[in-house]
Amino acid sequence: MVHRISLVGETFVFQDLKHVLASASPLRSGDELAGIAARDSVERVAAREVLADLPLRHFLTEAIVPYETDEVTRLIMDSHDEAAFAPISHMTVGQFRDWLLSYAADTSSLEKLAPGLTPEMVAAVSKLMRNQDLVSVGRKMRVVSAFRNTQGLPARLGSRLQPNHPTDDPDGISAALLDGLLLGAGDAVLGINPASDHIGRGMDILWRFDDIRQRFDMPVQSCLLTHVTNTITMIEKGAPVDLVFQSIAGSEQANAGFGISLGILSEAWQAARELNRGTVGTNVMYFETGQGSALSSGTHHGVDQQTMEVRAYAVARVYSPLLVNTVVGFIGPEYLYDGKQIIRAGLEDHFCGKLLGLPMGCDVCYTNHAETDQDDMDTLMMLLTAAGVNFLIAVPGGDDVMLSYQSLSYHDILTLRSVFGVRPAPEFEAWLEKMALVDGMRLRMNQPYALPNFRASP
Amino acid sequence: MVHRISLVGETFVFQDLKHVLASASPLRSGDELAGIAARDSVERVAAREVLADLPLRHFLTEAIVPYETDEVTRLIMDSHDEAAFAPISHMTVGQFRDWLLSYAADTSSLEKLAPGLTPEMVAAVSKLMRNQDLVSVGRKMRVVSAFRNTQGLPARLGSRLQPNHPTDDPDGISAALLDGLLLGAGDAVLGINPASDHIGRGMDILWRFDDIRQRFDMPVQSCLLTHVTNTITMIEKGAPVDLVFQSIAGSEQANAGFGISLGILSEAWQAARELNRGTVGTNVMYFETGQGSALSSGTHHGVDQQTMEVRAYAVARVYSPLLVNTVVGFIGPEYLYDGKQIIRAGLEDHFCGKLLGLPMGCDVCYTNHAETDQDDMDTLMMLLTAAGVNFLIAVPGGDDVMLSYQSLSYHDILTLRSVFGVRPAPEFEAWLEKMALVDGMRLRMNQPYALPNFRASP
Amino acid sequence: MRQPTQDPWGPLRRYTRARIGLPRTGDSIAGSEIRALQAAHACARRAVHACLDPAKLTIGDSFVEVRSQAKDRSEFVRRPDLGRRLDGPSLSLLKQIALAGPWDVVLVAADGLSAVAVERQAPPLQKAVRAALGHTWRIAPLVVAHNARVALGDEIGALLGVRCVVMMIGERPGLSVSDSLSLYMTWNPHVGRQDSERNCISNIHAHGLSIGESCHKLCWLLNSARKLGYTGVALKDESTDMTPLPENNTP
Amino acid sequence: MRQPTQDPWGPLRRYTRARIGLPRTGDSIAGSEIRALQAAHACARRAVHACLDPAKLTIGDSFVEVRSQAKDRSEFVRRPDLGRRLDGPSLSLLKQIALAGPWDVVLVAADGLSAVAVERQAPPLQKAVRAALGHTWRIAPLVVAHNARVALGDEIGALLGVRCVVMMIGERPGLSVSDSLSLYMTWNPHVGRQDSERNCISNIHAHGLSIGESCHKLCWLLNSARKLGYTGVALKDESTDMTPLPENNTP
Ligand code: B12
Ligand code: B12
Repeated sequence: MVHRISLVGETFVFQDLKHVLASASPLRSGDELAGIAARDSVERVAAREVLADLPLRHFLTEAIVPYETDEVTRLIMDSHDEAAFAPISHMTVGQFRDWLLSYAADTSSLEKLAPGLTPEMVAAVSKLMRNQDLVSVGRKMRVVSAFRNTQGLPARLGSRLQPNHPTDDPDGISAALLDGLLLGAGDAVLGINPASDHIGRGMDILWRFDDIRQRFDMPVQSCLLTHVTNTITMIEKGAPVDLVFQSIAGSEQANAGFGISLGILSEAWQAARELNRGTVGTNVMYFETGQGSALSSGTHHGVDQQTMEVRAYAVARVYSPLLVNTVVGFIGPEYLYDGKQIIRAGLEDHFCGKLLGLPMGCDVCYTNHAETDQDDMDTLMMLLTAAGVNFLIAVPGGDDVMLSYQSLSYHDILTLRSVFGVRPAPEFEAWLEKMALVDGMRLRMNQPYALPNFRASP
Repeated sequence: MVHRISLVGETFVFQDLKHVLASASPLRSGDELAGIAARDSVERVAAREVLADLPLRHFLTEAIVPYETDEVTRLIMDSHDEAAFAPISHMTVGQFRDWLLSYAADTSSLEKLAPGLTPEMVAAVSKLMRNQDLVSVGRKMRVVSAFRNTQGLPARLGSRLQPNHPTDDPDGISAALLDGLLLGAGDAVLGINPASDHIGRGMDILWRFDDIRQRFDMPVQSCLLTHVTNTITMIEKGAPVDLVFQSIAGSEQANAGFGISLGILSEAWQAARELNRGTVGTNVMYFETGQGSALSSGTHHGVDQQTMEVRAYAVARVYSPLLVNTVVGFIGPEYLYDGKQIIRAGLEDHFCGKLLGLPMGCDVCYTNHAETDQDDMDTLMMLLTAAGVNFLIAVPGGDDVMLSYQSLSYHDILTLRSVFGVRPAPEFEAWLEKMALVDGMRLRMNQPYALPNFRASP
Repeated sequence: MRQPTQDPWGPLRRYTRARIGLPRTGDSIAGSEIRALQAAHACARRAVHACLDPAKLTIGDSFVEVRSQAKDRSEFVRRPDLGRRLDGPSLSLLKQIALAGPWDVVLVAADGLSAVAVERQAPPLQKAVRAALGHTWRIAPLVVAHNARVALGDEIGALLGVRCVVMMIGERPGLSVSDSLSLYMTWNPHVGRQDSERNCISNIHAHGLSIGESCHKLCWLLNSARKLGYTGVALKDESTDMTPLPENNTP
Repeated sequence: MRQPTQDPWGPLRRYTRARIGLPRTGDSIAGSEIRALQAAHACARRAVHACLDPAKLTIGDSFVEVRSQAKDRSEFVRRPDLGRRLDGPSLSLLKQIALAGPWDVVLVAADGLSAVAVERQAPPLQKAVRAALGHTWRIAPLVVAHNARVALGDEIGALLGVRCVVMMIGERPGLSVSDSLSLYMTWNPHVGRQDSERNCISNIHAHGLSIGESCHKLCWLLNSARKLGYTGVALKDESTDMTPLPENNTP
């Protein structure tokens, strides 16, 4: 469907829905790279006007990636819940934006809405929202998930502890793990990216994590962020797998580029659930996403990167994940050029994920080829916390010595707790108290021996 | 004193204190314009290392603007309070940064410190701080001031209502004033910038404001932001002046460029205090500042713009002001190029002003020649609120139709209240309740007739 | 989109173009107004970068064209220092022109941050000023200045040897008005004058100060300045609305 | 500045270069460590923009030099699409070179995001690989590629007609290591291969995987790939630490 509009004396023509969506997106380098960004800011506003007048129902009729050849589109269309959609089915995208900001849209009405929304509707409405809108609607939404502790409760902020090491040395990993625990981080997940792809090495790490967890009776879950097919193999070999990790994207082809399909994810989901290792909940999946990954593999179908990102969330929600996070600044300046673009994308991703019913977290991070710095990360982490993000990722001193990029430091989580009055998951908070690592809301200057014999192998 | 340091195999030489300060500043266009910005980021870090090792006491011996020829320097040096300085007199700038972030630095110890600090010490330490540091120390500080209501109390956020009009039309001004009041703004000040410099026209506005205030029994103060010498004339002519406004800068010559001196400010201060119009307090001065104003008039003495800005705060604190705000994005991209620079400067200014004991607010704003937009303003207003800013400026719909720039909208104050749980000054909050404009924490959809006969002239 | 009959703010909107009584949702401005603001922003940004076209001044060719040292709009925006000094050819040109003097005052049509403001307001204004002052003040030929800041007038005025320079300069474009002009007058202009030594008349545009009123104010201030021998903070605007001009004390 | 004797983290620091046990103040990292991070950031940014100098590869002149379509470092960073395709001259050159084949495998020294990684790790690595595989694999001359992304290898490999391409490519520089190399191997390379069809060995540097270990892993994967006829997610790394290589089934 072609859209035509006049604005400030100029006429703009948009060929179809994906053209409107792309042109309505805030400027970002990935869309420029793809050649689909608005030509200037007047055209951008024109596209937003078109979008604002578009009925939400239209998104159920025009697929932006062909239904016939894309299993993600089929998933989106086929699983759409008309009943949940009913309360907003008469609205345009513009009206939907206004409704989201109204007092009528509260935690419970937003929660009920999720199954009635398609990712494209959600991406569309986010393009009509300012940063403050993304924050103020963000904080109205709540998505709770649980495994050995409960994530996403009000006034809580989880943290992933990421103790990576360039050779996957178990002692090196343990040292970074200890550092994080003594700094009060890790309730969302003890999650390690293995440098190697080696099955045996990966299993060694899983055993080490499981041993430590049991030895200190920690209400946490661990995860090895290897390829999902590796994890399936490890489960078969009897490894202690709490969570299954996988990077996902928003089209069938993009997922194929990652070596996955909905079928493989289902298989892994089932395998992990059967292990039945959770204590307070059964959410066993952990997904990462990030704007630009589909474009990078040329599998974006001419769709803007933010809309493709939200389509990845539609994949995630099938599997009731414990954790989903965007790796916002990780993929690089090719897709999000500078601090401004990273900050905006971080807020969008959190908002869109939550609106679709996901327990959204974020890796507030940047690479050294991007035009940004730690100040911008400070900004983003604070905004996300104000927006009620479920969890954030943290590494020793903010420097990941294996993945070679900068994320938050464990310390930053402490700062967020005191500035925003947020606390870790209740089970983990109780553990920190039990181990005498905290003193009220303040963390003690914990020394390595505060958790005795931490490194001793099983 | 020449400073020499090696970093990553390079040697860096800094001629004197102001050279160190300028090189240690985060990148901004004004310092580039002045030719004093660090040549690259390695040199910038080198300067920070030098600064970190510099004893705070050094700032009492090396003046960056000559004592002999600059009354601001004399003010700074002569009014320095050794007793208040004592607790930190042994520290270097780097140690001072660490102390500020320590648990030992709390609201009361920080308050006592203010008279012992010079603006240069404060500017210096801010250069060693990340955005998150500026926020987390910012929110530990409290500066309370009062006139007809109390500004700066914990978990409160004031707002200046700015109802400007291109011809100073009293009815046009009143309409914008009404809009703001019905949206719950205005406790910090009803402050108008007159388009004209005309004494008689200005007095008409003051009478109009005073009439409205009394008619609705509002616990607020008004202010005409004209030149201080005009205000003195108006006081002499019997106008109802609540607050005296003036733009100030950080050197004697820069102030001369504004047509003022410490003497003129003292005269105005005394004249306003003698009117004795405050009910709950006696703070009668309102100052605006902004990075770049000294450089713009070539009166910066080779000092970086942020340090010059903090020197302006030293001027302000002499007069126990009710309100001080930086107009951060107002002066333009010549001095703060884009959103990133504006955001950083806004956080610095708030932090530095508070640390010197000022009731700091901010005009979160930008001009149309700057590389920024409303999203960046959303970001800054949220960060400043997290940092505990005293008040923010707001205009109808964020668009100042006389000064031709964008500030916050009255609505943004509402958003900040609900996102951060902050409230207006207690006296004003009670008035909003009395007038039935609010419904709990929520504002009603107030119509113009909610304040009957608002426009009727006396 | 807003239906005026149902709009309780209707009567008040007549008094101001400020964005009052905006439709609201929850704590926020309705989306339609947010987009209107974004569209206005996009246009204002274009206005900043527009170049001054002397042909549009409709003043024939009776003007002198000068340029600051800022070579284009984007350098102009970042380098106010360059916008305050004339480039070489302009210096020579003005020295030449000065030989045709002496004059008391020069009017400069300077783009500043809005070329369109100058294009729209400067021609009628200069016509009105010439009519009002022509018999008592010797007025130099109009100078058209590109990439000019206020202080560029100091150098222009000094080179022409006038007693006062009046910069008619484009203000930063806003969302609701992008053609607003200011007048800055400086007595005894020379490089290094401070802003405190000038007077300013601002917001001259269709919805602001009219050409008539600004001309009236300008003449009042110029005549007062001539009497006092200075402009700046010490010269207070106490003109009455469109009253006859104060008596003329020219030497 | 930190005194190691008093540092309870001392013993643990031996195991990792991660920034563990940082001095703390309140909730925050001590300023000295913040500045150390800022200095490292400044250096890492320089590393991204460094250009690959084949002379530093110390491999004599027995190599073929190609370029992607990205014309310099800054275009390279913003345009991954260009970094994945050869420029015109390189295409012709490789077609020429191909005539000297056939080969089984080609090693490509590609700058990626860190030229210095390639300069340091690629020469010893290619030497080790040639020694380990030279008698069973026909190895093409080394290709040195400028402004190259991983997928540039697909086009190189296809043009040379090899069965497998091994990109030795500089990883994004980090704060603690700016010379880390990755190997990406792709069986039956041609333009359009997906990342799921490659295998990767990463973090090759002085504090990461050693040259010996990476050579061992690479040979294991190459030999397995030859056996299976593919690389990618279906090829699992089950090599044992430095065990003898799996038996060689070359045709
Ligand atoms: C950036 C990155 C990503 C990005 C890639 C986005 C992009 N398009 O640029 C994202 C987040 C999508 C990603 C995803 C994955 N990655 Co990755 N990634 C990296 C990282 C940090 C940098 C790569 C780099 O600098 N390349 C150099 C530049 C110059 O080349 P490039 O052409 O721009 O980069 C291409 C490759 O890097 C490729 N790529 C990225 N990851 C992987 C992983 C594998 C196995 C392969 C074959 C290719 C590949 O994507 C890029 C575009 O084609 C490296 C770690 C490191 N320090 O190097 C890990 C790394 C390569 N990734 C890794 C893994 C495991 C994955 C996943 C398989 C995780 C998962 N379970 O899903 C997925 C799937 C990747 C795939 N396509 O098959 C591992 C590989 C381990 C191994 N020895 O096999 C590494 C080493 C990190 C780690 N230890 O966890 N990754
Ligand atoms: C930016 C600005 C400022 C900035 C100037 C910073 C800078 N260096 O660029 C700051 C915040 C410092 C400032 C201060 C003041 N300003 Co002012 N300012 C403006 C504004 C918004 C834009 C000016 C502009 O675009 N100029 C055009 C560009 C192209 O020229 P420029 O060479 O870059 O600008 C120079 C002049 O604008 C000059 N300037 C700025 N303000 C004033 C005020 C006066 C009276 C004079 C003579 C010159 C002057 O400063 C600039 C550098 O030299 C105008 C409103 C408007 N919409 O125009 C008000 C405006 C000109 N300012 C005004 C006033 C009153 C002041 C103050 C006197 C307030 C006070 N009580 O202290 C001070 C002092 C100014 C002085 N130096 O004498 C009034 C003037 C009213 C009148 N009719 O006289 C205006 C119209 C706004 C208002 N209605 O309140 N201002």
